[in-house]
Amino acid sequence: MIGAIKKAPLLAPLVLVMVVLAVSTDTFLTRGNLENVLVAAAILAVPGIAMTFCLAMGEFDLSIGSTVSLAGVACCSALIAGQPPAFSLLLALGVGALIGLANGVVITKLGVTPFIATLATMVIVRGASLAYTDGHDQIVSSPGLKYLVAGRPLGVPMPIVLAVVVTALAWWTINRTRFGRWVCAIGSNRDAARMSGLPVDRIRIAVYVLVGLSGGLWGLLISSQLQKGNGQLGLGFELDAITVVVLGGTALLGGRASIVGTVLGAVMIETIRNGLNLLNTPPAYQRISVGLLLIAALALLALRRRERRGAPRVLESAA
Amino acid sequence: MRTKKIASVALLGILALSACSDSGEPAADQKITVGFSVYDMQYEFFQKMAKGTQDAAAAKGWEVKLHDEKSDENEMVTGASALIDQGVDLLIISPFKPTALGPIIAKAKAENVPVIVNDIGGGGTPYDAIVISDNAGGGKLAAEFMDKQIQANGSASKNVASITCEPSATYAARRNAGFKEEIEARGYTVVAELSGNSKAEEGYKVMKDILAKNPDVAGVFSCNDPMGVAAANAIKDAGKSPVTDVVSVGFNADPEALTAIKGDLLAATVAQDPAAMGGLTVTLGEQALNKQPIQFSNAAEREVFNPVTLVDKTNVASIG
Amino acid sequence: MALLEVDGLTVEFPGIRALDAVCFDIRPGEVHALVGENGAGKSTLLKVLGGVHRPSSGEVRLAGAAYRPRRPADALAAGIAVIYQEFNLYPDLTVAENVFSGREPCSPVSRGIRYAEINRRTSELFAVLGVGIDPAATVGELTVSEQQLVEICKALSVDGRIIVMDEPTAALSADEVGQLLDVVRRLREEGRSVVYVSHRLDEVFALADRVTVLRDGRHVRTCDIAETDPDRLVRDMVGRDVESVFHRDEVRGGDVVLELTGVSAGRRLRDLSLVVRAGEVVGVGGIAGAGQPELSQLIFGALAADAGTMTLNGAPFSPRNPGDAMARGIGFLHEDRKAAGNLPDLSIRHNLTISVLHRVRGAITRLLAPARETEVFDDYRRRLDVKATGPDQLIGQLSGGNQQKVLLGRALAPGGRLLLLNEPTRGVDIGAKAEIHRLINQLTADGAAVLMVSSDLPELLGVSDRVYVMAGGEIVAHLTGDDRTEENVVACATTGRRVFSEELSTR
Amino acid sequence: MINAGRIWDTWGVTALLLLLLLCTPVIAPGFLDIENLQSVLRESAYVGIVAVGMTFAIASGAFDLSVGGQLALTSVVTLMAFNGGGTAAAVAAAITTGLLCGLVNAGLITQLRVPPFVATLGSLFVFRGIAYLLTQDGPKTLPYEQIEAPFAKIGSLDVAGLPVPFLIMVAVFGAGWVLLRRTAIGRRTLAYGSSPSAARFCGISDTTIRVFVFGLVGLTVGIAALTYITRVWTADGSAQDGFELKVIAAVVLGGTALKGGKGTLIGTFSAVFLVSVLNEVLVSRGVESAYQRIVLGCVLIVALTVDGLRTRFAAPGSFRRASRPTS
Repeated sequence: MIGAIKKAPLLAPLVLVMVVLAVSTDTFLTRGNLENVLVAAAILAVPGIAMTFCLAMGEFDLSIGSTVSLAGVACCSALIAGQPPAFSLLLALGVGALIGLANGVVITKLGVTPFIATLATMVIVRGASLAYTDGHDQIVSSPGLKYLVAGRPLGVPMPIVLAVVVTALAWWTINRTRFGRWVCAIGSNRDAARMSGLPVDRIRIAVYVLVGLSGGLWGLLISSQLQKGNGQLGLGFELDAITVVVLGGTALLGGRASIVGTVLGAVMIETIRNGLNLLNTPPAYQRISVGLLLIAALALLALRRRERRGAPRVLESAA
Repeated sequence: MRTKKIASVALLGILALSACSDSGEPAADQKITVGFSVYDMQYEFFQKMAKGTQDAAAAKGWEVKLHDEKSDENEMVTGASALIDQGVDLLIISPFKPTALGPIIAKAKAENVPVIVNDIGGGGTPYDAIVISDNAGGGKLAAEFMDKQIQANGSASKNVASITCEPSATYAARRNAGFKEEIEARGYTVVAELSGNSKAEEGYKVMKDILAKNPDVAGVFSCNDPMGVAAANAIKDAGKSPVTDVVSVGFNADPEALTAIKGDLLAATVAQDPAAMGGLTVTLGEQALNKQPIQFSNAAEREVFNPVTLVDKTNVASIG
Repeated sequence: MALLEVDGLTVEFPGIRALDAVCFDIRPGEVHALVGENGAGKSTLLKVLGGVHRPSSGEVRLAGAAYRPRRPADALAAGIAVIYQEFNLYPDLTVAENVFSGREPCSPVSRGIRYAEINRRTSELFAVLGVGIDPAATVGELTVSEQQLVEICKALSVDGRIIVMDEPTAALSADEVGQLLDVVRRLREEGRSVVYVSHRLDEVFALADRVTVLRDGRHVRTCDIAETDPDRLVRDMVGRDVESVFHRDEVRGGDVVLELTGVSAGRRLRDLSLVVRAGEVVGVGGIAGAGQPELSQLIFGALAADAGTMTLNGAPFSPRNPGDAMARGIGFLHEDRKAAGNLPDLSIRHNLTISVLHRVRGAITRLLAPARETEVFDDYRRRLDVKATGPDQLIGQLSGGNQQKVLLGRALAPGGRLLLLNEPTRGVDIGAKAEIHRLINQLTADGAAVLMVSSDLPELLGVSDRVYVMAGGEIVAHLTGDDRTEENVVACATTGRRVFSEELSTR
Repeated sequence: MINAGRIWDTWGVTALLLLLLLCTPVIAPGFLDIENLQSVLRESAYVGIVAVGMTFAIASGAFDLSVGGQLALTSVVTLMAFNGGGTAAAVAAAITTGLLCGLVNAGLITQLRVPPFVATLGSLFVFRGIAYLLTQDGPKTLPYEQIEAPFAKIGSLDVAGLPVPFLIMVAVFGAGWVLLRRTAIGRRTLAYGSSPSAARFCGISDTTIRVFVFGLVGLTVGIAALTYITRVWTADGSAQDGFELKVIAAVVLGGTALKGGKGTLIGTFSAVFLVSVLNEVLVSRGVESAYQRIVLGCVLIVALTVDGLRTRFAAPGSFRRASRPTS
């Protein structure tokens, strides 16, 4: 029990926030509302988990928000063109993976710092999405696409099912498989990883592809909710995804990844957002509280780590 | 170290030199040039507005210089000022931030260039005229329609909600204010007034939260169509109808809203006519150029209204 | 029949020829020492063997067949395991994960790594080495010597026929060195070949079967260890005669510069009392982790004392940070040049003047004056005989010895009467080592006081006038005069014996 | 080889900028009009000013993600101060607010021991949030009646043909250059960015550097806010969304490495104008905004690729940190 709390330091504050909301509103604990929160958290957690891999490796990807847009546009355009839903979904994921591949290749083969490379792809992909749609909505009405958010296999909303599966897979991958350990190894000591013969470049590319894929999935989920795709979707999503991971503590670890932390981070952010909406609070407070939460959570974590070992290892730059 | 200094001086020199080699001849040709600075060409609404403006100007044989503000106030001031610098005879602007009109108007006044504002105004600046969709009036129309539709649905609830844009969007605030005033006058309570930051994604989430908080909510007004259609999608995903259960009204009459209305996915939207607005600005601009008096709808604010209409299932076929 | 033959190997980098037609061979089951000064090309040779660098010309044959590794993984696959001076470990991963990194056995179905298997195999390998390290422990929490053993274990796990060790004892204390030598002997008994690179000739003579000397990228000679002696080897390495015996001038005990009375810092330093006088070198010895660097850091203000008093030149002294200590004229040399000494992006001039920026400012503008900086730098460059192409060279471009001299210059520049030197000659070649010792002599002759932490026993005893020995954060011995023997230091550091000569013993 | 590398670090972007400028008469006639050049110099000023502070931050091995929030908040507060107390109050408010924001960041980093990345990500939300709170009733504006106030002139005035915001920016760059190259604290910042642990043993205090660097970022934001709001006359919580990326991109494009230890203000200066000139050229060619983005992104990648390839292939010989000297 104590071990669990130590591994997931967000748990206690999360429970606290939930208790406060349960007391201060009469609707927070209703089934519908909790489901809302969890579905929203699930949608945020999936890309957050992919981003966890990236941050565990000591890098991050700013292009995911644009990927959301382009993937959504790809899927919806394909549907409009009369392609079957299955193909359209795969196309969106393919677009995401391709963007990730481009990121990975530019970073590893051309030696551009991840920050700039993904910033550039962010701009380029957004541009591509806008150029392709020419600012028009790609409106669809597709039950197949809708199933991604509205489907309820075994009575559980589909995003939650997806998130649970992804979480389990990611946890297993990062903690128990070679690929996951290699990702952490690179984050822990890149030079050593090269020296001991790990295929560092391939792993890095794979991680960016993973983030791209998750961006594609995120775009599908958003397009599924809104039944459209356009060049404006996903603006600023990169910050959301990174925030979740940072909140989950992975950024402080460097070379370790906390999948559970990321998931809790997503739940935390969505709980606060939902709570403030239930309390009819202006959006300004929402930003402030997320910011304060980030700082507080990480300050606590840093403090605890400082007590345990010497200086905290810190992700100061993604160079 | 020294070479760096020299080179940076040289760089400045080049910039300064090239600045001096100015062509600076006055625009002496007869043809009238109109500068049109537009909010953001990524949006269909403004694409239509630009088209309307260009068509009207072309009909008069004028030349149009288009500038895209790209939703950035710095770009707006820079680009619009640049249009004045390029010697346009008339400036038409649909400002990204109406509060940032000040420096542009000041510059235009200094150069004697009349300014016609399109769509969003305010900021207390002495532009020659502004063409506005009646945002507050549109909000009132939405409230009227919502009241009627709720009664037609036979709903007993007097609770409605509104989804607003970010606080900086003055036009949206006016829509919301108009809606709120009218709907409250009709005996309803606005139980939730939350911001979706103009974004569809957030509109969807906010609507879900509203439904969880007030399951009995009978109607929702969204200050733009992306959020309106997103909210309607959220209502549908929650197993309710956006027409007969929670009356959803948007604003703008974007194509997605019209499509949604046709498919019973949205109850109504408020139509503005951006192309007509664009045309109107050109007419007003000509009057200003010729120093003719302008017929204001609201002379105190130098406003010329372009009417808005409510679009629901009954008249959707005739729009757009 | 040689297991590995290096023939006419040349490695060129832009502007430098790091290796020039070097020949070299390794027989099965031998320990082959590779010696040479810094810059002689030893590490380059190792990196060619390890598949990091590719030769410009020449050939390497492994068991008769051409060996051309294109990347580190090829070397491992061929059974050549190189343990570099900078460890290639992942501090956040477990010992077993580190050992099997890149070669983890995993389940074909779940793709999960077989942790039971790698932990077991790691334990078995450690058993071969005669040590007990928990395979599930996180590497970052191990001591340096344990990390060294993890590296060796990694080499064993690939079943390395040839294990190459680059300065494996650089960071180890005396008893850990002994342990490591035993491990190397055990590897030889198993029939493996070991290439052993070290600056410490005593280790070379204790261990090696044959020795190869490199100088300036060229092969000087290879011979059986029995055919040579330390003096001869030093001559081969340096190309000239070098005093291999430390020569210390006669000392006159001056005024007390630094005095510590009952100083403690948490659990790491307990109840320390010591005195350092002007004109003397006071050595601090002990096994690694006994608190010697911490002691110097405490005096330098980098570690807070929570009990006791310090005086400097008779005045109370309680530095809150290194800046305070520097303002009082204390110079400090860190034991880890790479991690806490060099400022890699700065030129050597800026590396040196960083400790005296207040002295290189213009009189009126209070801005840094490049001319004055160059003046200060040139002064130290002359005094320390730093070999560099110019003041704007990056510090990383110098050899280890010259880097150390720049850092010494940085420590001297505050111009104080007290120098805290941690491992002043670690990773420095023999020539530079002698120069640094000469410099210490000269400084003390001018009246400076030196507190020197060293894990190099000959240096500790040869250079110091008095020696304090630490164990478990306490001072357990104070050796002067004839009590300064290796035996005394080792015994006090490891067995709990306490020897207090002269004044401290009569306290 | 090595020298070529170092020269590229500092001068590569400047060379690109000059190349672009030389091409403008052909690819964008009219670009060299005096008004247009003035406009380019004027509009980039606020980005350039903050880029000076950011260059210090990145040279110290950290970056400040909160500058967008700081700019929004500072602008809002400055306008409130101006409307309440006139020019002097506005200038004082801008500088104080910016500085305070920076010190809050420094406090979070040094006192709560939150890494800069996280601290400034958090404070980005907080600063923007406060700016939103202050503008819940609508954006703060510079009233049109104040058109003749000296304050309102800052953004539009020219001196000797050069726009005042640009002159301020040049002054800030000059001061920044002196600070970085000719003062102890600047040198210490570079030392700290190069190796924090080594810097510590050179008597450089972690707290001092953080307070200096983040305070400086705040200060530059304060100055930038003055030129910014006197240009656009309005501010609210959403002002300059994504500003942080713009600024960091300019600094990195200029040749300052994200890992710290190096900083080139000349590169930063050129990079700021490279981006705005390119933007201007694309606009004048009538390139749609969607395609403008694509071109800008590609230029970013290409510019950084040259650097990336150089370090990559120069690795064995040049003694960069990646490959240590061999013994």
